[in-house]
Amino acid sequence: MLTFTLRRLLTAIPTLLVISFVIFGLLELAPGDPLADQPLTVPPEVREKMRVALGLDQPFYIRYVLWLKQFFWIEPLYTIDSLFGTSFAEGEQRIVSWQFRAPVFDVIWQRLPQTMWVVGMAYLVGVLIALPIGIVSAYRQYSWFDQVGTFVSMIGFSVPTFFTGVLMIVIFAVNLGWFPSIYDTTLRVTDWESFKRQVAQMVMPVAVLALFNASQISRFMRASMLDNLNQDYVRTARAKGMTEPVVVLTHVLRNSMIPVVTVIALGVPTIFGGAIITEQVFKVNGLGQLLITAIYANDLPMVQTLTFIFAVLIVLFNLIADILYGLLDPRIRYD
Amino acid sequence: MPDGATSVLDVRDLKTVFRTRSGEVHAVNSVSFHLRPGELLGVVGESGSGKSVTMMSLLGLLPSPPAEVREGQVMFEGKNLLRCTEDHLRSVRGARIGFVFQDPMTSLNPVFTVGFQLREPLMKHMGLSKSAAQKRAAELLDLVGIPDARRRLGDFPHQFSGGMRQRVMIAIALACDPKVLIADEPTTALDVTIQAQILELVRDLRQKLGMAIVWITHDLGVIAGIADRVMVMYGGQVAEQAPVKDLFANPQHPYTRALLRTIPHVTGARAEKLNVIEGQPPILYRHPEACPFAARCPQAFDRCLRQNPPRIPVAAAGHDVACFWDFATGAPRDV
Amino acid sequence: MSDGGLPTGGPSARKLVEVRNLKMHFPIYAGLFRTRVGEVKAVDGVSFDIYEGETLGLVGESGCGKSTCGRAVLRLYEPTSGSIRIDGREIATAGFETLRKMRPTMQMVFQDPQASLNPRMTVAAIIGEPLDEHTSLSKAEKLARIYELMDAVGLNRNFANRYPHAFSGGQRQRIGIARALALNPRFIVCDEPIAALDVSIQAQVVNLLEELQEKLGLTYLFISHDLSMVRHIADRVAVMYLGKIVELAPRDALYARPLHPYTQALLSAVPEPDPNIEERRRRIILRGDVPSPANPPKGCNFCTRCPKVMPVCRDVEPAFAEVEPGRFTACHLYDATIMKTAGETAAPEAQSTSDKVQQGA
Amino acid sequence: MKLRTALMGACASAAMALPALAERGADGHVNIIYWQAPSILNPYLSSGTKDVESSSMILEGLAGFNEKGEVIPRLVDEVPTVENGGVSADLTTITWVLSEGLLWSDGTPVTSADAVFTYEYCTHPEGGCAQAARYDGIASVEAVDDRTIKITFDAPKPNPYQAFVGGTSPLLQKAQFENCLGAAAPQCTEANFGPIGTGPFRVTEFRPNDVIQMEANPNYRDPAKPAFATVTFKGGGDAAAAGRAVLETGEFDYAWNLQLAPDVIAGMLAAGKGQTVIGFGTLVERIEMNMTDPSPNLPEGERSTTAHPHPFLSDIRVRQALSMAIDRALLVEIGYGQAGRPTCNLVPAPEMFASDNTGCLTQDLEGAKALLEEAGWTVGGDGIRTKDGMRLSILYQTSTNAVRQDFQALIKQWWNEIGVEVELKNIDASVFFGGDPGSPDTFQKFYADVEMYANNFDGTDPEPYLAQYTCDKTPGPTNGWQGENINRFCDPAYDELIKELGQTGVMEERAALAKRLNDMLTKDSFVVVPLVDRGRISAHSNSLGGVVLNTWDTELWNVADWYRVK
Repeated sequence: MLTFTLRRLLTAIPTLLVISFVIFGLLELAPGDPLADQPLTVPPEVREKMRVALGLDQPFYIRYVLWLKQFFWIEPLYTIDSLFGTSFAEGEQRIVSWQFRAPVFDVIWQRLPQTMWVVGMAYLVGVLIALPIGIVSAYRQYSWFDQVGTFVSMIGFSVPTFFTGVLMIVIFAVNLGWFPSIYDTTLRVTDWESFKRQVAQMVMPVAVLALFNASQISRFMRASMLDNLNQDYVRTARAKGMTEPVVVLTHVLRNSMIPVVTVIALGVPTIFGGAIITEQVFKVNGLGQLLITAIYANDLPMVQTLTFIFAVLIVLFNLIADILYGLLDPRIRYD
Repeated sequence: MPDGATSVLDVRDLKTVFRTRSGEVHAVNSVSFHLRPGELLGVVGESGSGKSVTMMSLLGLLPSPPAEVREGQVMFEGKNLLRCTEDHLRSVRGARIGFVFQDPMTSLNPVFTVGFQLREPLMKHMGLSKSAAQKRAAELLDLVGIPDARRRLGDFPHQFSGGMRQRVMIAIALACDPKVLIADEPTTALDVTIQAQILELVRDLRQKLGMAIVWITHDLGVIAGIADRVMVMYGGQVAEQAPVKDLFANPQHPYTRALLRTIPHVTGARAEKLNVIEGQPPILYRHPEACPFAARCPQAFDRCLRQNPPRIPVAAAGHDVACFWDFATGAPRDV
Repeated sequence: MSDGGLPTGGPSARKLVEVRNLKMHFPIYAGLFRTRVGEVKAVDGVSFDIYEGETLGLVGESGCGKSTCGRAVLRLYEPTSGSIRIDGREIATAGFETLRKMRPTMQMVFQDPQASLNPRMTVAAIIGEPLDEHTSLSKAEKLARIYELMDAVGLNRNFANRYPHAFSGGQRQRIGIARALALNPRFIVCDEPIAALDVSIQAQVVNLLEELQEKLGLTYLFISHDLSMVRHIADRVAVMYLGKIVELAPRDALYARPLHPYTQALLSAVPEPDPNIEERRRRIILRGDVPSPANPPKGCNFCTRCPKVMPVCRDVEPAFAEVEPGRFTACHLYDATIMKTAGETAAPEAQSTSDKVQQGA
Repeated sequence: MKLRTALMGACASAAMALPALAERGADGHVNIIYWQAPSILNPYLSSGTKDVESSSMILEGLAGFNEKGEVIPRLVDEVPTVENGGVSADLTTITWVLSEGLLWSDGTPVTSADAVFTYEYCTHPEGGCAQAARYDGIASVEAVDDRTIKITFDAPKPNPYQAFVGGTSPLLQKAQFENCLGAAAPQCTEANFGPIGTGPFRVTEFRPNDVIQMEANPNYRDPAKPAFATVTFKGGGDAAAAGRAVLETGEFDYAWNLQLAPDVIAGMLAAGKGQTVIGFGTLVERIEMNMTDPSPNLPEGERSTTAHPHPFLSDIRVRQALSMAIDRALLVEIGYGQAGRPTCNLVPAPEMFASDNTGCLTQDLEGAKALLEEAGWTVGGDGIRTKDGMRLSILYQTSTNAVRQDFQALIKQWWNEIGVEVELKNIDASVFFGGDPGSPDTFQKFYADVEMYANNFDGTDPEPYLAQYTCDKTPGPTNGWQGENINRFCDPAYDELIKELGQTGVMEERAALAKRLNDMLTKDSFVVVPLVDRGRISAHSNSLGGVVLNTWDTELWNVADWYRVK
């Protein structure tokens, strides 16, 4: 398992380098200008100077190598500095966003909490409700519960979040006034009152995203359970006189979870990618909103860094999913 | 026929139906048989003859839906297993009646250790503590001839060869010292040399433990070597039932005769051409009103198409056949 | 080993298939850089001939390499080494185009008729597929050929437009055979063609294969683990154990008096459908399992389970040699020099344990 | 009776005056939402409206503009003019005197050195200052004494109210930005995210593209202001969500720039929680005519350059006919509702600079047809006019934007009616306005016959704006397509008038000249075809008082005067 992990990590390095180059190249080729959102009243000479100040006068490959150095060398040094109070990275130029003129990583760290709270919570809630639904749907296949579950997950899967999101805002924020329509990212939970406010503002975005996640995962769970319910070992368990809860929740569930856990693990990077649409709808302003505004503003360092981190996470969680598979399924032994 | 008092298991008029999209399939039709203490009853028949379904029906191991045990009575230790509570049934399964299934590759749960799967019935039915169960589990593995039993309890099923896995299955079935062991084609998936090992093991265990065994197989060779009594099934019915030597020496049913003729031997004279039973076994969409074998039977006459023959005792003791044709006289029986 | 030394089916018979020292090794990779750490020796140097019009039975237990051998003979795998000549032409090293041209003469019937038939194609399409690939028949000619083939294997012409799932196992195997026959092959590898079928159906399929052989002069390599069926269909029989042929002999001789201890054990393990014989029979029960083909024992492959094992067996690999006219075996017991020089020490080690069940450690 | 009326009047006036008497921070918290989120609080590094407006609550210039476009003092007691001697008679210097006792929000005194530093900061060659144009033509900025700042211009400057005036050129604190000159400017994240200013509020937390938390500046010059103690300035989402948050749910007090369909706004207003405010400035949606030939058959480098005059748009009659065919009132109704009004002027405001040109407001399809006939364009078999074998076919481009595409469709229909073939094209805004010299699709390259966009000018003086149309500002390959004379209009008489405007200091004369220049581009030549004077529509809750929409400075120009209606 260890050599397997090491080997996968080693092969990930060239993969990620290629990915980073491809992302950089694509962004470079994409039309657009980081100064396009500046008003037309800014004269061309001033624009030119602003471009130079952004480093845009450098050729493509120099900017790419600089970014590589900043990402893989300076930013880690900077992290070490801030953790241990050293000064390795002093005077070195970090990756700076063109929109904010601030280090990209500072902004990402700032955005991470609300994304984790809302998108992560939605994922967690989605998984937690998906698993029992999937189990019961499969165990009682074609029952009314299963039919309703199938219908709801079809809705959850096919209706886009910008529709369900706005619908929820109109119903619960505008008409009923139960929840705020705009997420307050500065709210700090210090007491019961602020906790209630935090919960209130999370309810709608979490519900919308959780419905979407749960729809997907409950279908996986159901399919996987159905596969396993017909296996011979289930009959063996029953023939041993095991009760139905033991048969279903021990024997079948453990096997059914193997593919589902990997699907869940593979979905984790999407949390970090944020939920672009849902974040926009509820003004959560997490990583998804950061990415989309950076794309609109042609903030190449930000877009490049975010997409690359996303790529790293995907590669990483693919590996984690594989390792989990190996851990859960004794038949799989890497090496 | 011997009365129930001397039988450990007494089955009367069992009738099982599968509900499928194309209608009801009558898989088991009025099957009656009994099992004496310590005896090995061989059950022979082609796939679809109802031999496995009969045994699964006894202890409610068929998935329902689609299966439905419609009629009959299964007397075991003074109780009718078809009318008792689910709890009682579970206390019988795996404790008083053990099961061994055909495919040892799929009949063990791949994600639990062999030790876990062996301990389960011990802890449930015999109330053993985990450590006591572990000790007993090691003894059981030892009993079925698995070397280094204590260490191997921690292994997963895939770490065993096919023959070893079938030994594990037998150990699980024997865990609680059952009165009856039902073995459903336990050697079909194994190689002949491994089959020989298992047959040897079963002979040995019978001597040691003295339980009654129902051995389902399609291999008349295996039956000849191991069974005390044989029941031949066809079309969900018992075609013929006799002590093993009587059956091979003096088969009374045309189907039994055909079956015996079909099989090639490794010893003795080699037939130039294999005998075949033309046609296909029937799928019964209605309760059979005629002899199910009539369509393929060289002896069939008009009565066979009108009436389903009852089981008729023949000359030798304990031999009966469900056929209107008498080979001894070369004429229809007078019943 | 000289060609002339191999057993003949008859004085006038011509060799159709000649396999020499065929090896099929699958590499095992492991470690950080996926280096090659060993290989699974699925087929490890087998040699045999098949004469025109005969059936060579290839028997052995699961995992012994018999199916791999059958596929390698048709070049469905790239053999590691060795030579395969079919009708005088070398195919082990033949190029893609040469191979394609030869494909019609050699065909295969698979074990699982369910899995080897495309469920979305009609029977006519399945049988006609090789015709599309290798011939340029008109539509009408093709249909006529399909009907002819269906008649030949005993399938009702009216079912030509049905899909495989509408057929029973035996009928599906007939479809598979019809497909194999479509291009008038001379040589067919039957890879466990009856293993998935019921006894009564097995007999039907075996009879069909025999009839077709008679009618069309086919040559079969019949791979099976069912010794009684092989006894029925084969003219000569090769027994494989752990990637090697341990014994090759004419059918009757082999069944009457097996030479190799493995063949003896194998035959003794087959139950006879006669309680009286079963009662009297002395069985040779082999201990333990077959060793892994990735790590075969030193010396004779069978030395770990052989009831007649001698010290020499654990060191020296026995040669595959003709010990009687037409009978080949790879066993030191039939090596005159070893039996003579070794004398006492060559006596079998543990005959007493051979017919006892291993009751644990 | 009289007494009673008087008393009531006194009470009423007391009530009216109440907010002014309120003490600082008494009204608690106010929530502002901008659907475009501010990314930086230093307007010298980004001239995006969201950034300039949000920072204007913190940073101030020496003076600003009120809702009428008049210059009002902020950090000075009096705006310098020629009359009061603050501006020299030859228009080459302006001298500002800071009010006494001014403090930065950190409590340190504001001095003339801060102004000098700000000038250096923005004019540093490596700084990439977004507001560099505000400091154009300045020879020096000197600190005469601690409170006196003297700006000397290279040449007479009739409009000296650019540097340090308005939200786009505020004063930076020297102490805070001292190490942020030139290339170091972007690295001063802390300063750029939390500048120390003289405005009514100061930053407590800034999350770029998300939210700004502010509190009242304890050192603000008016001790009674601001009325609000804290501010949440939220960014992000879309105009509809912002409007909803103010007008429907009441979560926010002020929403900026509701670019929404008129009926959507009406629907939100029905909830009764807030109201809209509208203001008109100088932003004009217009069609620009290409005076040069954009034909793709021309070699690259000659396409859309002065080397080849446009084959038919050079004829004024064609341009005029195209203008006459447009129904501007209908465009306004469809695209902007109350947030727009039809105009024929390139400079529609301030009032004193706006020409009385209204000739274009009525659509005249027949007149347009007649004009084209007169010009020799006759209708062909397919309804398209031809002349000398040339088809009257126009490529009409603009940026991708729902309203613009609606306009394109309507105008195409009208032009088709008068026998003009129209091909439409829309280009992503970031490309169209991106200015990439390598791209064929920028508005500067103008590889089309006509194009549509909106533009405006900073502040109240149209001189630099009108000066964009001189011959020497024509974009072309020689200047890397950088030039503001998009139409490639070239009239020596126009250039002469611009020169004259640059030497005129008297306001009335300047206004007259500006009107003439405006007319030369519009009704005299139809080179620029104005369509809509686009106003701004913002919304505030019923409980927010003191909101006055200002299009000459930032919308938040008087945020110090905002209060909670009790």
